[in-house]
Amino acid sequence: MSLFLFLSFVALLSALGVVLAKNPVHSVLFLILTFFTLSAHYLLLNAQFLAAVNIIVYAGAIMVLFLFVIMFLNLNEETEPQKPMLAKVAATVSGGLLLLVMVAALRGVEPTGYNAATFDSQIGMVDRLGMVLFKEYSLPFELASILLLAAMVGSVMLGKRETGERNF
Amino acid sequence: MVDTRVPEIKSVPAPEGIEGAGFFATSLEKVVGIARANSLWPLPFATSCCGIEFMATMGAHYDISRFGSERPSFSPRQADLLMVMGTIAKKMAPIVKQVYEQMAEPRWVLAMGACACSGGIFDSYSVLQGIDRIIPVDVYIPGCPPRPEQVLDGLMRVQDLAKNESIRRRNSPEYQALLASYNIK
Amino acid sequence: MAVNDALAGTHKIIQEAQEQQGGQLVPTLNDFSQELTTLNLGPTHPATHGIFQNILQMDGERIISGVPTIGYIHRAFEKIAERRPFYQITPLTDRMNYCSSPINNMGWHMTVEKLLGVQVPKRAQYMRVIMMELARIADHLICNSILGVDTGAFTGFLYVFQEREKIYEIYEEVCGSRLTTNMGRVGGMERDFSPVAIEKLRKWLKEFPAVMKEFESMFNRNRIFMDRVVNVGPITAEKALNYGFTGPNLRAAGVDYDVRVMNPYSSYEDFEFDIPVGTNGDTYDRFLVRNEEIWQSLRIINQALDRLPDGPFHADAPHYYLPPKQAVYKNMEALIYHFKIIMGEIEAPVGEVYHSVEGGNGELGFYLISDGGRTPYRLHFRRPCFIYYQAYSEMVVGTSLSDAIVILSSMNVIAGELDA
Amino acid sequence: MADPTKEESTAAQETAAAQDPTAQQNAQVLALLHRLFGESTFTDVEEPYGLLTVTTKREHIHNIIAGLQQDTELKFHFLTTMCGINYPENLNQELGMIYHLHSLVHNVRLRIKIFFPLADPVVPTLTDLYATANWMEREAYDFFGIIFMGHPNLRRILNVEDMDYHPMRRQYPLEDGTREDKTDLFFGR
Amino acid sequence: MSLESLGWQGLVILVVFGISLLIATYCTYAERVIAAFLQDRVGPDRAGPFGIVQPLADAVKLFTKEEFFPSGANKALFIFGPCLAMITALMSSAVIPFGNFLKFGETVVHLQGIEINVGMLYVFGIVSLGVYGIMIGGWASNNKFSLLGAIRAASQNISYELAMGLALIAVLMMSGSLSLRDITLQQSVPGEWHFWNVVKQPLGFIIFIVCAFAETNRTPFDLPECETELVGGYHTEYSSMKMGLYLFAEYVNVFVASAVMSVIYFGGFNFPFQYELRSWLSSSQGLSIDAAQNIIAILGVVAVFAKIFAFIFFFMWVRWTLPRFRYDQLMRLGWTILIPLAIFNILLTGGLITTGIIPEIKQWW
Amino acid sequence: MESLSNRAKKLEKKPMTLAERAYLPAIFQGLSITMQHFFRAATKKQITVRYPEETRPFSPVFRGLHVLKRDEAGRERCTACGLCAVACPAEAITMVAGERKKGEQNLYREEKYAVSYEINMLRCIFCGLCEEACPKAAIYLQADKMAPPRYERDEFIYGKDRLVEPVSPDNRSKRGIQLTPEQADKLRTQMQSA
Repeated sequence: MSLFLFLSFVALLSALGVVLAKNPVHSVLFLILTFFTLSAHYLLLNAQFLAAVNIIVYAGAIMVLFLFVIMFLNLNEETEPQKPMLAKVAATVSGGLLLLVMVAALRGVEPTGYNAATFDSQIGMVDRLGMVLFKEYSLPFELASILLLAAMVGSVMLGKRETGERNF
Repeated sequence: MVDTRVPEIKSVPAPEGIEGAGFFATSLEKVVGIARANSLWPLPFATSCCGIEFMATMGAHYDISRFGSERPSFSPRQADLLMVMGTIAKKMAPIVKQVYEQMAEPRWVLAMGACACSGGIFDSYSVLQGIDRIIPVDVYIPGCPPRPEQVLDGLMRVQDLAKNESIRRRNSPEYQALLASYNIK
Repeated sequence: MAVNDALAGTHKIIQEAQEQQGGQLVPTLNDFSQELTTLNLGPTHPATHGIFQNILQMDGERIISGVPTIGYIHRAFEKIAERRPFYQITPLTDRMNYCSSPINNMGWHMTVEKLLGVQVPKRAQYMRVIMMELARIADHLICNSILGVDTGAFTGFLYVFQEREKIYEIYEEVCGSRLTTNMGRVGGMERDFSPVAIEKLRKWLKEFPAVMKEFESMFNRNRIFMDRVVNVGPITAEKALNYGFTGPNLRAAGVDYDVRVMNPYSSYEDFEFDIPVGTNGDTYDRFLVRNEEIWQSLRIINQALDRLPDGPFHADAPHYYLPPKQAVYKNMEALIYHFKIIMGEIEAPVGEVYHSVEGGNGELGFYLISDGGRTPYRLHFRRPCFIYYQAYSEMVVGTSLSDAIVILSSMNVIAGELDA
Repeated sequence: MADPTKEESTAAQETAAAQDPTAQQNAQVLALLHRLFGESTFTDVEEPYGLLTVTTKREHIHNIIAGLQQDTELKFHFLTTMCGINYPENLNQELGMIYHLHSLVHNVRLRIKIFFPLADPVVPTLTDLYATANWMEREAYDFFGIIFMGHPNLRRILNVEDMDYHPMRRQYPLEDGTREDKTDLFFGR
Repeated sequence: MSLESLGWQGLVILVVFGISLLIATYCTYAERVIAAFLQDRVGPDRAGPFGIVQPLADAVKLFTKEEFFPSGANKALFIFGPCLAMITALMSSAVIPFGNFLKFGETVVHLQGIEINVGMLYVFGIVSLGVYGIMIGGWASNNKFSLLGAIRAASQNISYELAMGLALIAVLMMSGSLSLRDITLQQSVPGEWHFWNVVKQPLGFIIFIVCAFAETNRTPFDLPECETELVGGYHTEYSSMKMGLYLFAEYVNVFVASAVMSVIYFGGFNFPFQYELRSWLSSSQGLSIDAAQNIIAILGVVAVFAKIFAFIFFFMWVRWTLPRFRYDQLMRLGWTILIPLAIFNILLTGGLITTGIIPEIKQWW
Repeated sequence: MESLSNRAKKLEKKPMTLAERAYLPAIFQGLSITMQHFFRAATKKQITVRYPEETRPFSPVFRGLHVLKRDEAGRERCTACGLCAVACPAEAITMVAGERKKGEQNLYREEKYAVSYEINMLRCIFCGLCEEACPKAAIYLQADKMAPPRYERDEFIYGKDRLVEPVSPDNRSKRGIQLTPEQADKLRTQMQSA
């Protein structure tokens, strides 16, 4: 339990850090830390595969690209454009609304806690996950993969330079 | 082969700024000194002919790696030994100085060849008459270009310096005064 | 015609040419990575070997423009040469293209001999040919193996450097020095080949081809290497000529211009050899041409060594060629000549002479104007590096940083020759 | 302007050159030059050591070299080298430029000289004809202060930018002047 | 797990940690000597007999060198970069099975840091984080060469991770387990010693080893730090031990990559005729079955290290032989050759498994 | 461009074959070459010269450190004529000439001698022109000694104390005029008696 509390504390703190950090690179690094604590939470929930994949995909690949882009653009406080007041207000309002929705949605959830009778140590393992994904949720899975494929094709098209140019 | 090493210098004299009380090498200092001496990563600042002889020194016949110095650090931050090889023209002088300033302590400077030491035959309007006008030089190697044997001798002289140097030499007022006399830092 | 009128439009032509290039090469505005970075390649960058600076405008890893700055080891050769007697200029030429000092030495001696009208005996000419071709091999070996180093293969460099070390040994046997040879004298060589030198040379001639084959097999058909060099930095023959390319770099572009054949000097007409030419002047062509030239040089050395004629190794020119030491002690006339030559008081005719030799990098010309004094009135060196390096900024446009480095090392720019 | 003493040496060569194939070639080239650009354009035609040398005026130099480059018969399309020169004694002709051209096809070389006063060191550029002229002219500017009209980038090339003289002119000393370890000026130096 | 075996396990973890460090240290020495020998030289021979204390000299020197922070650099991240590189490099050796188990009475000591059933994914996750050390360090240096190096490192590592993962999937399809210990054990069915995965997955192995070179930033893929182009790449601005950590991390990575390759493709701690040897030991030499097993386990440790050293040697051998790629060629190789090949390999393996040519692996232990 | 010389040899650039495109053959070839060298280095005699324990033989004409020779009788040969200083392109040689006094005949060979003779080794380029210029065979560049590296700039001004050949015949330079064994013996006895 203490581990859980500690991880949650770190997670919240680093999530706040993402928002509050002035330097975008620091923001990204905080975000990576957040992912780490989330993975640790997954581990606590006995979802080893999910934890590992979370790190590999999010922390290891996606955030690298994030960092890559931010480093390339070399953003800093000076280059940050001043946003109009209206935008700030709108952002606050929409953020508050999102929080409201989430609280409302999760209000009725009852934490189940540990039940020795229903506990299955293999529940988060790869083979179980595979069974569930490819049997019960095969249609959403395939749809998601088609979506990703479409996104990939789109990004390749966008990234492609004009003919005749050397691409590197 | 007749002995080609320095016959006159029996023990290595302390270079300026490391003599005096509090500068006797303790055993820790000895260890550090030996370690530094055996791991002198050179920054080959090769401008001309001497650079080719430095290549020969790196080559299989002489093999500077035997002295632990085969990793040329082209980044001055990582280098211990600035090897200035070849003519330094006046156009180049500020760059040499900048490279020296960028090096992290402890740092040594080896002037290789007549041009770097004194200008050599190029006593002309465009050539700096010796790099010791802009940076302090620890060891001079004569020759135009020196043979690899001489380069290795010079490297061993630098090793002797490194071995006998106090860890604190670089903080000493004498050393600071030396640097200040060259307008460094 | 007034000067200014004659010049009307000069600027325009150049501007148009630049715009023509610029239109293709500068990225369009909707290009994502518009932001250009300026990268300062040199003067202490490891790939610039000698010392010169290139300020590269980069779009990511692509080079938009490169502006070279040279002169970092400008040593005022031409000015020094105006203050030195003829024989003291030989050490200067050593340090010009220090990868192939003997060629420079011999080129200078031949220039002075042409001025003085000295006829060099056949044996000395053959000896010179041997030394010059050795120097050419040494030069090309360095260039090609450094190309290997710059593509990341350090080992090949050390393999062939052993051979260079053996060439040094031969130099040392012949003239007493390894790199800056100060070899030969006006009128011939300073001494005959010693038996040890000939023996070393023969031994080396036997051993070297195997090493060279090994070097070639490590690189020539290695795809990683070929990908790095094929079609990298090509230059057309017209453009190369317009830029004043000579030597291997011009031959790589397909022009078989070789001073040794066009204007034979030092008995080059006696030897049989081919002039390797490339197709499109890219880095791979330059590499191949240099490799092939090494083989051709070996052919020449073999021929010269086999046919090395007997006879004196220097001209019978007591006015210019130092008498032997023993004669100086005993013979008053020799002593006078000795003093006169050392003091530089030789009777140099008034005149101007241009002599060129095929240096390691191309036509190495010496333009000597003598006013009859003990020093040249003016000595201008046609330094091939200086002349063709200006094409570099055009050759790198549109390539990547890695290519730029490969092109640079394949051009074999020797800083000493570049900056003079 | 060439040295007056030169006449002796050229006279000595003339007889030897009569049978020489290079001399014949040079005569042909000279005839063509005269035909193309007019005989009055060239003064001081010499052949020191078999290399045809002509002197002209700077007004013509660009035209001549452009004409030689384009001429299909001569094919002088290789600029071997060019260099400046300084004769302080020759009044109003103190500075000079010497061009070496080479016809690779015919294997003939040609040397063209121009001279002009120190006070007005302006010469047309050749950068529009030869890309290689760019740095050579910058070098000549650096060394002698010759100004090439129309040069796209006439800056110092070898020396530091803030140098305030042109060191190859004969009045300037060679020495650094700061050396301490060389004091002897005896024995004829 | 009893307290005693926990203590043993802790000891094993410490030993693994120490061994990783020691091997990385002596990799620097080995690299120098091997490079020297490949190049007809002799290598360091003046620091101690045969230059054996050369790495220590380097380490002491680096420790006592002046700390340096470039102007305009982000100081915290500048320090964090090399630390991260070192941490991630060291973490990945935790799950590598260096041996089977030792059994002392009731206590069973697994010669492995920790055994988790997604060991392979763990290694992957850690390796994918390794690039942060390089990126952060390169960016924080505030130097263009460093930034270029960092960017090259990032794109290179991500690209080659994909091909590497795909190459491994084929192995996973056969093994049905992500645990490195399981994969090792599967490669040795009693009586069939040649059951190493490299025999079944030659194509996968080639893809994997190419990717391993790329992931460890070694020649021919050493673009992030290639000397002739980027001076020092991401560590150009680093001096003293921070730079040492980067160099060190590279060697730890080489060690880990070698270990992973020998475990996944070369049977890890298995060696030919181990079962025959064990039965011979226990039957004709009169040893107890535990003692015989312990001997086999120790020999297994020797075997796995022999394989690792062979791979380390191979890494160095290749480094000092081949030229390096250009950046775009490297990307092209990764995306247009290795990834399609890896996918083809997956399809091939799938086909062979469904047709039954590769038998399904039964858990025999 | 037409051929200029008729001796051109066109180098063919073959496109890569399929095997070459697969990288592997060249890689294996390269690996085998380096491995051959590895074994050669590990088994046969290494070519590296372990300087300073081992040294490479120099050629007998190598231009090393200068020496001012003595003659058979142990007298300095130099007559301070200054030709070497004139011939030196680096202007590294300085000397002051002096008249030989009575009673110094066994020290100096000629009537004029160099009171001081200094060579600035940092300037010197070891071109050997001084050796050639010397009409008295006094200055030689020794084949077996090199100028050693030093710490201080001042130590490189080599005066007569370091340039003149040692008196002991055994330490004499091999360059220049050699003594016959008889002469050496004679000299040795002279030296011992003195």
